[in-house]
Amino acid sequence: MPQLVVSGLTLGAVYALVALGLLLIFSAARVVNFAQGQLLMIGAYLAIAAQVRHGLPAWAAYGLTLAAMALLGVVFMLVAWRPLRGRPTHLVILTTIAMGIILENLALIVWGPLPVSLPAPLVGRPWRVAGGVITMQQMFVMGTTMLALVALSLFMTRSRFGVLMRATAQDLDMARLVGIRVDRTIAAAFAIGSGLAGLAGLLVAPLYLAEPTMGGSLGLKGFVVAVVGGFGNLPGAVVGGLGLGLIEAFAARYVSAEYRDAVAFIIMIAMLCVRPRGLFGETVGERV
Amino acid sequence: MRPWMLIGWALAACLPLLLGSGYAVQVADLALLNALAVLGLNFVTGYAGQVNFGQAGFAGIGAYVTALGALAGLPFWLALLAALVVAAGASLALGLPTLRLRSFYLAMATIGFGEIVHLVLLHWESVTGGSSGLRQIPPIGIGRFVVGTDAQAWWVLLAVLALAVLVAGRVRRSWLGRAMIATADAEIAASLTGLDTLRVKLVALMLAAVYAALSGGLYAGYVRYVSPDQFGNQQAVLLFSMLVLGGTGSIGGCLIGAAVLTVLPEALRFLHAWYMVLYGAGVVAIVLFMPDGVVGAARRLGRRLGVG
Amino acid sequence: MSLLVARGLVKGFGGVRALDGVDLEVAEGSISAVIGPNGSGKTTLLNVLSGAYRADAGSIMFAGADMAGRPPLQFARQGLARSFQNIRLFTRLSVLDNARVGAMGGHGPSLAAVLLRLAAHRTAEAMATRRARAALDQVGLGGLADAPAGSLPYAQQRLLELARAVAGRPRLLLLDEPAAGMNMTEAMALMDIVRRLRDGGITVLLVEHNMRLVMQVSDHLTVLDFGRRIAAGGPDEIRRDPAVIAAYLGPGHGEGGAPDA
Amino acid sequence: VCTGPIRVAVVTPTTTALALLGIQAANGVRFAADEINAAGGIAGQQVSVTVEDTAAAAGTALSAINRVLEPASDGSGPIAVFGSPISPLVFTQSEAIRKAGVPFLVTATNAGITAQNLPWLFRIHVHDCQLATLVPAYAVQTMHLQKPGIIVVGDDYGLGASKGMQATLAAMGITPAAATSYAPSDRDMTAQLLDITDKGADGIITFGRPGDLALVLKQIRQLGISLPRLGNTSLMAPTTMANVTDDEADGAIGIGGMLPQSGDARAQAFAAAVEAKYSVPADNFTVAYDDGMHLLKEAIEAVGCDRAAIRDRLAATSGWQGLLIRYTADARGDLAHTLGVYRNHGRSPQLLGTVSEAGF
Amino acid sequence: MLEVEAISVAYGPVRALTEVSLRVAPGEIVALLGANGAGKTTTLATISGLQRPRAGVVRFEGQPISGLAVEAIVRRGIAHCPEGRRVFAGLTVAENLLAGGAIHPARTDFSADLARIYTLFPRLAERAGQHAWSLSGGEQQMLAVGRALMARPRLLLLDEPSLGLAPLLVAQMFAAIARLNRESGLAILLVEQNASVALSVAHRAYVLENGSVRLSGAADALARDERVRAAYFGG
Ligand SMILES: Nc1ncnc2c1ncn2[C@@H]1O[C@H](COP(=O)(O)OP(=O)(O)OP(=O)(O)O)[C@@H](O)[C@H]1O
Ligand SMILES: Nc1ncnc2c1ncn2[C@@H]1O[C@H](COP(=O)(O)OP(=O)(O)OP(=O)(O)O)[C@@H](O)[C@H]1O
Ligand SMILES: [Mg+2]
Ligand SMILES: [Mg+2]
Repeated sequence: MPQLVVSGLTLGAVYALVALGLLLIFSAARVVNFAQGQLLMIGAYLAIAAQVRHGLPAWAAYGLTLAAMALLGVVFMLVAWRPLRGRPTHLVILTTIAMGIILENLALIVWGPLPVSLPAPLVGRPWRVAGGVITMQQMFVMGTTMLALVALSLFMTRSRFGVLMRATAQDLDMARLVGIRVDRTIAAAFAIGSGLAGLAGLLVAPLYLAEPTMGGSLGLKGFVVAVVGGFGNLPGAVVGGLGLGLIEAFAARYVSAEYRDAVAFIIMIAMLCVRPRGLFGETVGERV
Repeated sequence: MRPWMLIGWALAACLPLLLGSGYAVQVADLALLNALAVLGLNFVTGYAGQVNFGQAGFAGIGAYVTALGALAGLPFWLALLAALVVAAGASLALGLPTLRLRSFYLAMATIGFGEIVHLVLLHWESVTGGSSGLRQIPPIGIGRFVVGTDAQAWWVLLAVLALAVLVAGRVRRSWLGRAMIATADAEIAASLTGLDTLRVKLVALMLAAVYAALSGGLYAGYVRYVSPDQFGNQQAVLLFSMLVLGGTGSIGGCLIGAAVLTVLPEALRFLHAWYMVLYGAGVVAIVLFMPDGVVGAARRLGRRLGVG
Repeated sequence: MSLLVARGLVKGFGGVRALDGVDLEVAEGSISAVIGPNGSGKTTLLNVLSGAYRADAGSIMFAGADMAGRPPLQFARQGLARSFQNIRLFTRLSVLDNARVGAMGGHGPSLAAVLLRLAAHRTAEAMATRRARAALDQVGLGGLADAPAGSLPYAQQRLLELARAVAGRPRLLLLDEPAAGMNMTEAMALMDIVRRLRDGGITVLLVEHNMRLVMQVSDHLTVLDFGRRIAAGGPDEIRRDPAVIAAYLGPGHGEGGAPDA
Repeated sequence: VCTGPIRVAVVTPTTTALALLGIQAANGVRFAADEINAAGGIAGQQVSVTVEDTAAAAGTALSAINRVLEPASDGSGPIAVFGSPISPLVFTQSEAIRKAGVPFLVTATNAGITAQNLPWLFRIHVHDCQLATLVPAYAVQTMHLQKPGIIVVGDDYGLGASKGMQATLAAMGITPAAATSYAPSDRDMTAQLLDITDKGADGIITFGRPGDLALVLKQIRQLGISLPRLGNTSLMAPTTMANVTDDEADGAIGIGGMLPQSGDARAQAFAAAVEAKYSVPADNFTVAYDDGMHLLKEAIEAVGCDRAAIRDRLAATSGWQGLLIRYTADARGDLAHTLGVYRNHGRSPQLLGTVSEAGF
Repeated sequence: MLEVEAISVAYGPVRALTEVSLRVAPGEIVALLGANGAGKTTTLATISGLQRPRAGVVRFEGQPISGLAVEAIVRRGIAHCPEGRRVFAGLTVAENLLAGGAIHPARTDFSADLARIYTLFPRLAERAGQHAWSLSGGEQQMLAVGRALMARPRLLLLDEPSLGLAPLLVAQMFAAIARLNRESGLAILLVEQNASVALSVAHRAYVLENGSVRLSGAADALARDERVRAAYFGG
């Protein structure tokens, strides 16, 4: 039991981080980035390349990865969003899916199909609490997620930049009319969102190995979490993420490992029927 | 029907004679099957504006019910008919609770549906044969006639597609088609004209499911083997891409989108490992340079030629 | 005869009480108006009366039926149609098709009839087209039937909303600021249309800030302020009502919607 | 008699989540072909290998097989086709092979593959049914497990094996403590492992691919479980070894297709050469395809380029010595009947011995 | 300060403006009148950079600005309050106003600006924490104008600011416009359907018809013009 909680929360924290990145990009650019999972994968590989192949110390490898991911976010925005701005969302969605395909296969070409791992940055004896074991890395994952959540929430609600970012998302042309440099704002959002995906990649690589295809299911779960939490709600994403992680762990154990994902999806659909805008979704307005 | 359309259908009927080779005809057959599913998707996504990533799931239901029916000894067409009914039922089960949802929430619910179908196909082994699927499915046929070659399959599938296009056109030009588009464009206004928008969306989803099941059922009889991997999320995304690429809301666009995205990966095969990268890049390029799909681009070109 | 009788309507949003016990009667065959300061609850009232919002309390009798709590499409099927303050057209449909959606309402034939082109389908389509064209002619959009609705300029989009509402042959038509964005000459032309609709048997309830127009066209006015009815009566009565002048019209308002040049 | 270069095709996933398997397979054929060509080809003709990607989807697999079966401009089709290690993909392609009449050498491990009554199809790798009998037998007879827990990857490969092993155990009067699986994309198997230990298992039998078995090994240690571990040879595959610690790997026993890394000097040289050439280690499948190519060469040299003759020749294979095992064709078209038993010492697998299917 | 010289604008094949020229001097209120579809909104959109002219040039304080990005034009001192309000629906009233000051340095203290706007439109103060989508039509209109003022522009482009406002508020709005103009010398280019009010506050006016300037002159002269009265005053 306690062990299930630990592993559920760890995986849940990763889902939450993916969802946070997704939400950040969404909150400025109004697009769901279906390549978020693939960005995570790239982050994991970059860290491995820096630390394992080129022997950089962990902190340097991590810093370098996050910086590179932020840059990649900007490139991503220039290629997949910028030329499409103002176009219907489903086009942007399709573009991000295609970008995901590109990233995944580039990774396959560059890094090959072998699963590889990243040494855990913190080594130490695992903790034993209430009959469960928590490794340092698991604590690191959960702690980092919480930190990221707090920092992002403050950033989005307290800073002026957060307000401008949300204004940009609401109405791009109007944002330009009040003088917001929308390209920079959205580039920043993509940089942070991609950085968050990279962070998630760094955190999972020591736990779960990196493979070119690792992003697909993590990205999808991040999307589930964003929806369950209520799109646009950061704490909702974290609660949703941890919740999904727990549900999956318990479903795998007590319902059926085969139908673990099915249980997660059924609960999600049932929940959406009761709360059509997610757990914490605001009734985003439509006036008649 | 306009003359150029007639010419198009006539050319299509001659295609196997022009292509000659088995491989090319077989790719063309798969394109027809995809086109059927995309045409269905167009009702619910193109017209009624409801995102649906569950289309591959409906195709899977259609394929498995057809396969099981035919393996159990039903005539192929009867098994196919049963598949359409089951898929229609599944669409109601999915649609009733979820069609009230909006945009991303609906997208997620339909992705979930697709995943659930996939998992059931994979794990309900005693019925579906699990991941090794169902083999030696009786071929497409009616009465004495049985489809034997890829070219025969092409003619049968083309006839089915033509019927599907006819039905799609009739729906589009009727109050139902208008109601679907009205629901997508301004749901509140539509319901205040007295339209039961939930029902309209349900009908659209049901048509989508029936088309998908038709595509899946024919696939089962054509390939004569079904396995869950053909009906996963990747396929759902592919079908969605075909719709967008061709031009959402346009029947011709569905056909073109299905053709392009079935043939493009094949045409890029010579690039080996790079072909998936190029494929992704191709989709991005098409979206960037033909935002309203191939059909929209053609229309714009036509206008320019007409004007200039 | 009152076509519509609402009693004690209440609608709150969080802390805001947009409607706070509003009574309203609309006589059959009349043009009535609801006026009031911005944010006084006029649009909310129309939303409640058309079923788009559900009232927290109060009753609505429309054409003899108790409508409170019913979904919008039942209001429509009972013979109610409306236009919107923020235009909501079916932008991908042609002008004619917008009106045809209005004309057909919820009475479309079955899927089988559509697919097989049965008589039911053909007569329904013919009827819808006839009514839609008539409605377009009534508002003066007859010439634009094939244009995509999304491409019309603002004022014509408003007219199309009107046509769509009228095409369903409603008994009661609710109009929310139909003349917004029109100049006086255009607004006057619109009011001629509204009058003709009334003469054709449609009862009209409108919300409008253009006083010159409202006073000319309405038989009866209801004035809201902070979600309450502060006055009701004929145009002359209202124009002189001190409470209305203080809350809404402002001093110096005889005829026009604004100080005259 | 053969005219012109000898065309051989490989249809296998080289993209998607199954890319590693497919690439390791294709490497075997390519490596052997290069070796053969360097030594003068087959009957004086050079071998040309085309690799077609099937992705992980049936539709793509179908197009891929039809494409390779397409006659070239000179009218000649491939002499033989190597199919993939993935059973559903091979099933999808079987009808096309039947129509075209081309020898089809596969490693897909689903037992049903060779039960299709398809005379053109040969399997050059051991299959689930053999493992499903031998692994539980080893668990019970050699390791003396009475109540093993089973955890497998939830795809055709793992689930098929799980079903077979449960049947074998049942025949020996043993019910497993638990039989669970994880989705191929799952990264957290703790729930399943806990299920097994909670139900009082005295050992863990696992079946999976290298990437995920590394995780299983890791998580077993993370959870502090110290039960004996037995499974397929993915437990000692180089990919697995690269991603676990000595402690996590040590003591696990694997049975299955044989690995070149722990074979004799020749096999080790092969493993080193393949890894140096393709930067991807050779595994049991690489060996099988390499053997398959050499077997094909000998068949062609013996009977020429007539496909039916090649087929008949392959069907008559008996005691042909490959890199690690001998191949003998049975009536269904299965050629491999010998499995290796390995045990990890730290991260280096050691061959304990081989076991053969009854009758071989 | 603003010179629009012979601009022509088209939407695809649709010609919206043909060689429109107009001028706004510092401290001046200029009204732009015209029937529906005459091209008023297009003219403002071209000035603020949302539309590119096919021909002609827009100059602001002597510098050509047509061709600059929208963001850059705002930063030169032109604020545009567009047709249809366009409030940021998911932001609160206060956040909308904050966004209006986007061009000012990050550390700017907006409290004085906010106070000024709340005195201009007290209803906004009452609704400060409410999401903009839930405001009534008129409240949204106030917010849109308030937001434009937050940029502290030197030239304000107003597209139908009285749309949906109650008579009392129309009067207040125009009084406010006149006061802003008088007290801080703010130049205003005003598009307004309510021709009589517009001409009562404007110094000069232009009348557009089918994308071309048909009439122009002093506001009071135009207000007396028979053609103008027939077309825009409702007879
Ligand atoms: N969905 C909602 N959520 C929260 N508040 C709302 C909502 N709808 C309306 N309100 C508030 O209720 C009040 C009445 O709004 P309503 O739209 O009915 O006013 P109105 O009389 O139509 O005004 P106007 O003339 O400006 O259009 C307003 O203060 C508005 O902010
Ligand atoms: N996005 C667009 N696409 C195509 N045509 C357009 C577009 N916007 C405006 N037009 C056309 O350009 C012309 C001028 O439109 P504009 O909106 O500038 O007029 P306006 O004077 O502001 O009218 P209104 O009083 O209705 O606001 C009209 O004929 C209109 O139909
Ligand atoms: Mg209102
Ligand atoms: Mg305008």
